[in-house]
Order: sequence, then structure tokens, then C-alpha cells
Amino acid sequence: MPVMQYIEAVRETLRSEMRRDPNVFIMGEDVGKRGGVFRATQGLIDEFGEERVIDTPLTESAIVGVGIGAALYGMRPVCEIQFADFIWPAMNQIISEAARFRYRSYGTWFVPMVIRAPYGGGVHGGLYHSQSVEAHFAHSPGLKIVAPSTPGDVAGLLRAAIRDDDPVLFFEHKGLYRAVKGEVPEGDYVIPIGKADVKRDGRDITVFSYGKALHFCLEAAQMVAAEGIDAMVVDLRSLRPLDEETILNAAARTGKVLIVHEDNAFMGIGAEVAALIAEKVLFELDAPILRLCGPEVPAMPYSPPLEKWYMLSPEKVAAKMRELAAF
Amino acid sequence: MPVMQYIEAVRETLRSEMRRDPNVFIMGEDVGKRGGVFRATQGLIDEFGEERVIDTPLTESAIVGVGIGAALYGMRPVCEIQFADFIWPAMNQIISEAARFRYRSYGTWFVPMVIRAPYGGGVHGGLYHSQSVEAHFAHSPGLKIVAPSTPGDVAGLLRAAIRDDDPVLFFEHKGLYRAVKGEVPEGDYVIPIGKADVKRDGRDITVFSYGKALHFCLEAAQMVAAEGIDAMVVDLRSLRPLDEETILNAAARTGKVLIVHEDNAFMGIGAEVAALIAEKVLFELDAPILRLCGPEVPAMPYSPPLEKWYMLSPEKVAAKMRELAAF
Amino acid sequence: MATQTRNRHQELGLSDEQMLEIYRYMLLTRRIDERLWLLQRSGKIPFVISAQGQEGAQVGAAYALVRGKDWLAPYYRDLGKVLVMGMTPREVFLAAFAKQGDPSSNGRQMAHHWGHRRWNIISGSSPVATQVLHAVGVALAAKMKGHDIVVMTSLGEGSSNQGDFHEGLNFAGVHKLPCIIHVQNNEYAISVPLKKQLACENVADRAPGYGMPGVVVDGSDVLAVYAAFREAVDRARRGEGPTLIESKCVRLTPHSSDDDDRTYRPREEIERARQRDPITRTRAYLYEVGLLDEEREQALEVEIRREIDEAQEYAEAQPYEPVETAMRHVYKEA
Amino acid sequence: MATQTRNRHQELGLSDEQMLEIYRYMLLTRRIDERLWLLQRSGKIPFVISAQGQEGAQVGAAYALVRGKDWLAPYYRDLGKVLVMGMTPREVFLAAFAKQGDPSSNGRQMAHHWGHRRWNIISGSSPVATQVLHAVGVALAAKMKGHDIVVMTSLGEGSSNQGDFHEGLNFAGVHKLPCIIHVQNNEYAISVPLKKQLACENVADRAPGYGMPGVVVDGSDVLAVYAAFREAVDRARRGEGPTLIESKCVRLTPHSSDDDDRTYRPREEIERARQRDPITRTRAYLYEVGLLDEEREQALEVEIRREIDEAQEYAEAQPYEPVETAMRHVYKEA
Ligand SMILES: Cc1ncc(C[n+]2csc(CCOP(=O)(O)OP(=O)(O)O)c2C)c(N)n1
Ligand SMILES: Cc1ncc(C[n+]2csc(CCOP(=O)(O)OP(=O)(O)O)c2C)c(N)n1
Ligand SMILES: [Mg+2]
Ligand SMILES: [Mg+2]
Repeated sequence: MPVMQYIEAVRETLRSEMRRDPNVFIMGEDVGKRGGVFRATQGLIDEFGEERVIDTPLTESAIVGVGIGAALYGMRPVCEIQFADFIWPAMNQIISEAARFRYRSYGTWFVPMVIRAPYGGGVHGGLYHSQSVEAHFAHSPGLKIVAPSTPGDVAGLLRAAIRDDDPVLFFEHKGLYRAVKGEVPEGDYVIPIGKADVKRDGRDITVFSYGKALHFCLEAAQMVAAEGIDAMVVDLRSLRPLDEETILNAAARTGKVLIVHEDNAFMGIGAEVAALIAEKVLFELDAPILRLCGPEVPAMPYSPPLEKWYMLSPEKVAAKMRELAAF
Repeated sequence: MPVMQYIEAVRETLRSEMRRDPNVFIMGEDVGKRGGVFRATQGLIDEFGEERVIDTPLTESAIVGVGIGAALYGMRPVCEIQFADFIWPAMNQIISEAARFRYRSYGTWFVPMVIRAPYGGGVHGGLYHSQSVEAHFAHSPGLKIVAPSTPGDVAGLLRAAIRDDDPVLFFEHKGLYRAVKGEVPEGDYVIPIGKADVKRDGRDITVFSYGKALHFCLEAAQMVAAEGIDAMVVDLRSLRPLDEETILNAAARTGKVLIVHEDNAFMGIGAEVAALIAEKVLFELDAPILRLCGPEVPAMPYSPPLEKWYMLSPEKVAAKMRELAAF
Repeated sequence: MATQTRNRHQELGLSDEQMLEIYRYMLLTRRIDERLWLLQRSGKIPFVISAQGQEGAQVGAAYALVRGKDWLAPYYRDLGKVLVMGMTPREVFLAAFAKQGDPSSNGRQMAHHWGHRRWNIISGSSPVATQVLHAVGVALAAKMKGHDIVVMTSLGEGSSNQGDFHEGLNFAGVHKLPCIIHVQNNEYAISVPLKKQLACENVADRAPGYGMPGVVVDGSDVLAVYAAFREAVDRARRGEGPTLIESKCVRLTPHSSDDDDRTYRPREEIERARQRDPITRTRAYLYEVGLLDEEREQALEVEIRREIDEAQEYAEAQPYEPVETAMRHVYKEA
Repeated sequence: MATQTRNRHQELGLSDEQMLEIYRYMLLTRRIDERLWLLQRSGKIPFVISAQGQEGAQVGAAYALVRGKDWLAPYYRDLGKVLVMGMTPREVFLAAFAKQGDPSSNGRQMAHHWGHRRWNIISGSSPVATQVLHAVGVALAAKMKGHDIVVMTSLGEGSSNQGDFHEGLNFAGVHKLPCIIHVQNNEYAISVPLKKQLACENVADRAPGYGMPGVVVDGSDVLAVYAAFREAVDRARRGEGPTLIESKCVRLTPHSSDDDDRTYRPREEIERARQRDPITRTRAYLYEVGLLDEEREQALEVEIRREIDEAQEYAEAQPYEPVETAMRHVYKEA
């Protein structure tokens, strides 16, 4: 199995899907000759031409809205939002339009579209190049939301997203682009959207996470293992729908639940995971459901000490794991 | 104490605050001679003139963005979004701008602004005139979110919102505008934002709700009281911040918690309330934390049977109360 | 038939039959619209929003498209357009009553939120101007696929101030896409009069900023409208790109059945607006060129009334969608 | 001083001292900008985004405002403007190093997100074009209060395609607000060249659609810029409303320190752009009119270098904001 970077998995999956289906095309800001500001689409314009790798004007609402129109006509646009932080001008098109075409037309119109957006911090991005935005969208029926943590998951889930007949928001943690390498199965590798993945089994505590924080959890699990705490680490991967079955089984298995994400806690994904568990398997619990998340400030500050203060780390996660295990 | 309709409480509070402070002004679509499509601002243009009751072009992003600018200059704009459903074009201005000015400028710039928006269904509004949008905003630090259920609370909280030095989203359930009457204390009546209100005390189960659903809960409490179930009904009122203390005390008091809102469940306000309880007072619970919410469809359908299917009712709430009490 | 040899519709290449068809669509639009108000006022349907005063603009525009081939991203007033494109009066009434079989949404959406897969009428929503981007996207896709279709979208002049209008026209201009953006300027956005909505004289004055022609046309003159759109359609099919067309219209009713325009609209102004009624004007033309006389007009009215009666009756008799289907079509079904 | 009697700055009512001050601001902007790149390339600061090539447009524009009275909603390249409005080099370096005391954000925001309460410089964010609406709002408030201030905002030509630009200009036009929208057209939005961004020749061509004058000016000619802005400022103060001014500029650097422009920008094009360097051009003018010679120029460079050295040193020596303050100012403090 080839080993590649997270961002290579994005690029190579785009490439293979564009080769496979002439309806797949890319549009976004600087995706062409520049290959994207992170180079996720680098070289694709050379292979597929500027008709299928479209540098759009600087207009997120149009990127999504025009994508919707193209999807209605039978294309499969993969729209790039340069930074997740800049997705808000497209909110109306995503929430009011993409998410509702199928329902409002009783299934006669639908929007097979992917919206890719790099999110997350720890990259000196300050308030507007570090945000996690997934929670704002996960509330909306009609959307699917994916946030992979490994190159393999990127490939399998991005392929699934492109082939999906409904709009999928595909969030790529920019802090993982070049930091994480991993195996990517060759060929037609598809991971169904809606399945969580137990990235580490364990008997003492259950930790739910996704994105970059998932890696902190795995590292932290190593750290506390030495102290005799055996942590199960579940990668949610799909944020809407959540994989209820895996989540409830994992919670019940240890009776002790910690949810970890970079995004702030209040109304974050962790709230729904906690609520789900508290509704469906409350009597299996031996401890309060803990959350370890970003702080309640409007976004990640810029100066190095403040950014570090904001970001999670294996140490912070390990400390919380110990707290939970002690119950 | 004068008795008035919910919508009259909106109008009269606006009037009294505009009389008190020349910096308070209104802007929005059709707020002038038309007095708003619901007539919430009726007559205000006659008293304050079209300079202070501004009919804007049909542009939500501008309504909020221009409001922000005016607030930066020292005004206190009360911006009306005609229907909460149409707030999305202003998402960027609300999330990226209004919510962050204070933090990003270390307190030197700030935005004393109120955004009023009628929300909620049961009024033959279909997919785009019925939505609950509060959950999408409640995730954002920097914003305050208020959703009153009675004329008295409207008056006290709207006054607080206008005097607040930070941006407040003020959601008015349009189904209550003329359906609910109540006493409104005279004079300088202010309810601090961030305080929940126990609208009915009870010993057997605790129900959290807000908006129109709150009234269903009160009616349902009456219904089940006859069967010997004594329900405590807490009106959250302020959705960000939530009143942790009142919520945790109320949950602990009965050990049985039901959360009811019209908005769909997944990532709704109820998720955060449940997560909070499951984290802070889990060991006080005698039953799973239940949620009774709108279904997971993109929005409320139009045809009468489908709308009825979507909406909550005292009967539906009472049935869920019984289920909870039976644990 | 005693028509004059030189008349305006023949100059435009329209046969007498086509001219009559155009008028028939306009009248059908008006009469359905009036019926909907009656039904609303008698409590049989919850809501109506009118095409009245804009039938010339709508029918003239849509008549320049090819039904079943070209695409339409309409707005709520576009009753005239959707009829020309293929929607039937039955289907209109099904939507009005929110009954089963309504092709727009099967009762999910408020009436007047048109959509029809069969006729390439893209499902519309309530937030204004979003459809402009969808139309542009369809045009982009068609261009990529090498299909020579034309996409038309409509919106009001108030809605032309929304960001999506700007972004959509700019995108269409940059990519020279085969689409026509039709602004139906009826001088009001609910209660807000033109001068509080925009500071330019014509919405079409914005076209140069998007590198496309901007055309102003009298929306009460159906033939002028048709001519303007036919030219834009030809231009689009030749690959020369988009056109912005503004038709100056009047709104003969309140904004919708939820509105009461007495606080903001002087009665004399409405009277003046009636002078610009496109139906009256086209009718006069037909009399002038001898395509209509009292007898033929009477027959046409009777025929239309029957069609409407039948359609209404049919729709009223249909069941509502059962609630068992309420959770369907949130996502693709397995 | 051996100046000619007739020269362009005097025709504009600018004294020799003012003309020299203008040049000094331009040069200061350039030298600070160059220093920031050095610091970035040597790993001392994480990020820089340049004003290089736009100093004439920025200084000429801001010089037409009244410091401490008028307002500015800048964008990230506006180093030249914020210096003219009152920000000091020390403050610029504090922001670059994200150190305590940075008046823009005290280390919260990325550098180049200018803000300064004392000088009416409104705090900016990263999402482009949002500031246009803030500027319009300030102008609305000032008009309501009867203050005769002028508000200026800046953005790039790529950003002029955003919905907020459209909504903002329309609002300003309808209400005839005292503001100036300054589009600094440097022919690129990161890697996207003009012809993929917009289909009109000039962004200023959009002004008629908002009922305001649209002015195109050579951004490398600081006096032409100043003249255009002074007229717009006068117009605004007379209550005649907003103006859209587009200055044609060049971008002499990659988009930012995160960018590498080699894949998308031919080297010869950059060489051509250098011919339009506003610094070279203004310097030549000063030599021509006798306000500068080698000696005086040398002295100016030394003085500016010293100022920059001192400012950088000062900023570097400041502490970071302590993390204890990280939760402050989310909401008003009690
Ligand atoms: C984004 C958005 N904001 C507000 C509304 C409420 N609304 C519906 S129609 C309308 C006025 C539209 O005016 P115009 O564009 O001129 O079209 P007209 O109805 O006059 O044909 C308004 C404000 C809406 N539908 N969408
Ligand atoms: C809403 C939004 N989308 C994308 C970006 C990323 N971005 C930053 S600058 C820029 C290009 C801006 O080009 P232009 O407006 O011409 O200004 P210039 O940088 O050339 O001065 C882009 C795409 C952003 N900041 N905001
Ligand atoms: Mg109109
Ligand atoms: Mg540029």
C-alpha cells in the first residue's frame, strides 16, 4: 500500500475521481495554476485543463451557488473554500439551498456536491485562519459532514463524498496536511460516510475525537497506558450523520467517556455526542461525561503563547484522561 | 401592571428605549411605513422619523454590517431581519465581525447592537418562514442569544439587549406575537441576560424549554399534574450564555430531565443542556436525559398535515413527560 | 383572417397563432392569479403572491425560450413563465392547495415556489436572489458539456441589491455563460419604493460592471419584451455570453396576501399603475390588428375559465401527502 | 529652495513641506515593508503581506483625510494609509511580532490586521470586503449625528466581487453617505489575474450602478491620487455622497510571505510592473522640482532607517501578552 501525506491523499483522490468521471470538476480560489494555497490541487490543472480546474472570482457564495447549479445539471463539483474561516458568505447557499433541494422538491432535484475546506489551528493563523466551523453546519439535516484524520480516511471518505448524491462538507485539518503520513489502499477505496472508526481499543475509558485532536488522543493514550490506563480512542470521522451504534457501544464498553475536540465546547460536536450517550446508555455510565475542547473565545489568537494556550496537546488530553479514569 | 401582547411588548420596549436614548435606532426591511411585516415597529416611524426608523435595501448582510459600523461609531442599532430564515446572508457579518470586534481589538472596539428576528413555525410558513436558527449561532463566543416566551420577558430582555454593549441576537417566536398576552412591568424593567426562569416548580421531573414550546410544556404540565406527575418547567430564555446554575439545580432537584424545543434535536440547544448536565450532575440523575424536538428534516413542511406532524404540541410533550416520569 | 399585413408581431417573425398563444398565456396567468386571490380570501388556501402587472414581461420572456430544452430558475411571481415552460394549471392549483402530486414540492413548500424537473424549472426557495447563482451554474455546466441551452433566471429589482446577484452576474460575465438575468422591476420591494432600494436609474445600468449588455424594456409591452429576450437568447446560443434585461413593470396587487399596502402606497399611484396593465395593452393590440373581437375574446375567456375551474376542482379533490412520507428525501433513498 | 514656480503639487495647493511629507510616508511604508520581509525570511516573524507598489495610492488617498477626525476601514495592505492616519512604526512592529501593546489587537490577530481606536482606524478582519459595510455604517451614524467626517475604506479589485461590496455601495448610494470606497487594483487576487476575476474594464465602471461617481486614477502617481481623493472628500463633506475610486496599481511582491508567485506570474511581467513603482516615480518628480537631491535623499534614508531600527528593536524587546489575559474581552468586562 502506498504511503502518502494527508494532503497527497486529497490530491490523488481528486485526480483519480476526475479520471474516472468526466462530470467531476474543481472550482475555487487559486485552485488552478497556484494549485491551491496549500497545494492540494497542485498539478491537476495540467492534467485536466482550466475548464475542469476553475479559478473562480473571490466569491464564496458564488463558488457554492454556481456549484449547486452545476450539480443540478448533472455535474459533480468539488468546491474549495480556501480556508474554512471564509465559508460564512456561502452559508445561505449551503444551508438554505444545497441542504434543501432534495427535500423541498420531493427528491426530484438534488445536489451531488462536495465542499472542501481546510480548518483548524496551530499554524499561526490567528482568528481567521484557524477556525473549526463544523459545528455550525452539523445541525442541518440535508448535509453530510466529514472530518478525516488520516490519509487513508481522507482517500476513502473523499471518494465516498464525491460519489455521494447529496452535498458533503469535507473538512481537512490543515495542521495534518504535511504532518501526517499513512497508508492509502490502492484502487477504488471507499469508506462509507457515517461510520466511526475505533483507532485504538481499550477497556478503561472511551475517548471520542476527530481531526488533529484525534492524534493527540492517540499519543495521550500511549502516555497513560504506561500508567495502567487503557484508553479506547474512537475517531468520529463522520460528524453528520454520527455513527450512533459505534458511539453507544464504545461508551458502554468502558462506562467512562471523554470527548475531545479543538473547536470550543459550547454547542460543539461533543455536546451532541454527550447528549446521545446521556439519552441512550446513561445507565451504563460510571462517570460524568467529560469534554476537553477549545476555550470559549471567538477564535484562536495569533501570538505564539496565546495560540499554544488555545490548542490542545497530548499532555492536556492525558491529564484529562487521568481525571476520568480516577472516577 | 399593563397587560399586552408579545408583539406589543416588542414595540413598546423599542419605543421607550428610543425615547430614552437618541442613539437607539431601527433598521431593516419594511420597518418604516409598513411597520414591519408583522407590525412589530408599527407607528414608530411616525414618532421618530425615517432617520431613526430606516427602510433598508433588501440586503441582510448590509443590515447587519452597516449596523456594526454605526455601533462602532457609538450608535445602538436595532436591526430587524424580516424572518430568521433570511439571516444566513448576514452570517459572515455576525460570526466573523460582530462577535469578534471586542476580542480581536482587545476591547477597544465593540458592537452594541441588537439583531431582532422572528423565528419558529406553525404559521403556514413552509420551509423558509418557519425556521429556528438559534442553534447555529449559539456556538459562537462573543454573541449573546435570547429567546423569550412571554411579553414580560420580551420587555425585560429586549431592554437589556439594547443596553448591552455586546451584540445580542433577539429571537421572537412569531407564533407567540398575537397568541400570548401577559403582564409587563412598567418603567425601567430590565431582566439580566443569562438568567433562566423557573416558570413552574415541580418535584417529579424537570423540563427545560424556551419559546413557543415552553407554553406547550406548561400546558402539558397541567395535563400530567392531574395524573400525579409534578413537573418543573424551566424557561431557558437566554441560550448563550446558558444559566448553568439554575439548570444544574433544576436537574438535580428531580433527577429526571426532559428538554423540549421546536428546533431539530441534533446539535440543537438541547444537546448542550444535556451535555452540561451529564458533565456536572450526572450522579444526581435517575433517568436518561430525554429530548423532544423537531424532526431531522431540513425544515418545516407547508401542507397542514405535514406542518402539524412537525410541530410539537401539549399532547406530544405530555406523552414524553409520562415516559420520563415512569423511569 | 383580416389581419393587417404589417404589424409588430409579424415583424418579429411571430405568426398570428403565436401572437394569440402569447396573449392566451398572459390571460391564463391573470385569471389563475385572480382565482387564487378569491380562494385565499375565502380561506381555502393560505397564501398567494401575484404575477399581476408582470404577465407581459413574463410571457414575452419565456416565449423566447425553447420548452423542454432551455432552463428556468424562476422566482415566486413567475406564474406566467412557468406556464409557458410547461407547467399546467392543475399543477399550479395542486401547489396552491399543497396537495399530493404538486410537482414543485409535493406540499413541502409554500405555493409559488415553482419547480418542475420535467420542464427544467429549477426548484426555488424563499431567500431572494439565490437562484441567480444556480442559473449561472447550470449555464456553466451546459457550456462544459457543450450543450447549446440557454438558462433564464428572474428576480425583483429589490432583490438585485443582494450580494448573490452581484456575484452571479460577475461569474457569468467572466465565463461568458449562456444565461439571461431578468429583473422584473415593479417599483416596490414589499413596501420599500425604488428610491430607497437603489440609487441608479435602471438596474440594467449595472450590466457594464459585469461586462455584459444591459437592456431596459417596457414590461407592459409583451412584444418589446419578446424581442429583447430573443436577441439575448440568440446571443447566448452563439456563445457570446449573458445579458441582463430589466423590464419596467407594475405591481397591481399588494405584495402578497399577507400584505396590506394602504399604509405605504397612495391609491392614485395604483390607479396610474393600472394604465400600464400589460393585459389591457396587449388586448388593445390584438383588437387593432384584428386578431381579437368581442366574440373571440368571450370564447377565450370562457375556455380559460373552464380550464381553471377544472384544474381547481381537480386539485381540491386530491389528498394531502400522508405524514408517513414526511421524513422522505432528506437524503437519497437507498 | 530652488523649486520651480509651476509644479504639480503647488497647483494642488500642497506646500513643498507637504510634498516632502508625502514622499516621506511613501518611503517609510516601503522601508518598513522591506524590513518585514527580512524579518520573515529570517524566521523572526511568521507573516508579512505587502504594500509594495501601492504606496502612492495609499499615501495619496490618506493624505486627503484629516487625521484624528476622519475614519478609515483599512485592508491588510494599507500600511501606507495607517501610517498617515497616525499609527507609528513602533506600533507596526509590535503587531508584526504579536507583542504586548500592539494597538490593533494586542497579539490576537495576525499582523496587518490594522486597528487603532485613537486614530479612528477600525479593526479589520481577514474575510475580505466586510469592512466596506462597516465604513458605510460609520458614515450613516456620522450623518445621523450631524458630524462632518469622511470615512474611507479600502479593498482589492478581487474583493470587489464579493456581495458585501455590492450591498455596501448600494446602501451608501441610496443614503448619500459621506464615504469613499477605494479599490486598489493590483491586477491579481493572489494568483488569479484580472481577466478571471471580472469582465469589466474598470472596477470603477460599477459606480453608476450605485448612483455615485466612479473615478479611475493611476495609483503610481501620488499627486493624481491625492487630487482624486481630495475632490471626493470635498464632495462627501458637502453632503453630496459617496465616491468609488479605483487606483491602478502593481503588486511588486508575491501575494504574501506564504505565497510563491512563480507558477502563475511571468517574470517579465514583474519587470514591467517595476516600471510603475510609485516610489521611483515620486522620487523622480522630487528631483525634477528640486525638492530632493542625492544628499537630501541620503539623509532621509538614514533618518528612516534609524526610525525603523529603533521601532523594531523596541517591539522585539516587548513581552508577549501573558496567557492570563487570553479569556479577556470576549464580552464587556464588569
Ligand atoms: C433574503 C431575503 N430577505 C427577505 C425576504 C422577504 N421578502 C420576500 S419578497 C421581498 C421583496 C422583494 O422585492 P423585489 O425583489 O422587488 O421583488 P417583488 O416582490 O417586488 O417582485 C422581501 C423583502 C426574502 N424572501 N429573502
Ligand atoms: C472571504 C475571503 N475569501 C478568501 C480569502 C483569502 N484571500 C485573502 S487575500 C485574497 C485575494 C485578494 O485579492 P484582492 O482583493 O485583489 O486584494 P489584493 O490582495 O490583491 O490587494 C484571498 C483570496 C479571504 N481573505 N476572504
Ligand atoms: Mg419589486
Ligand atoms: Mg488585487
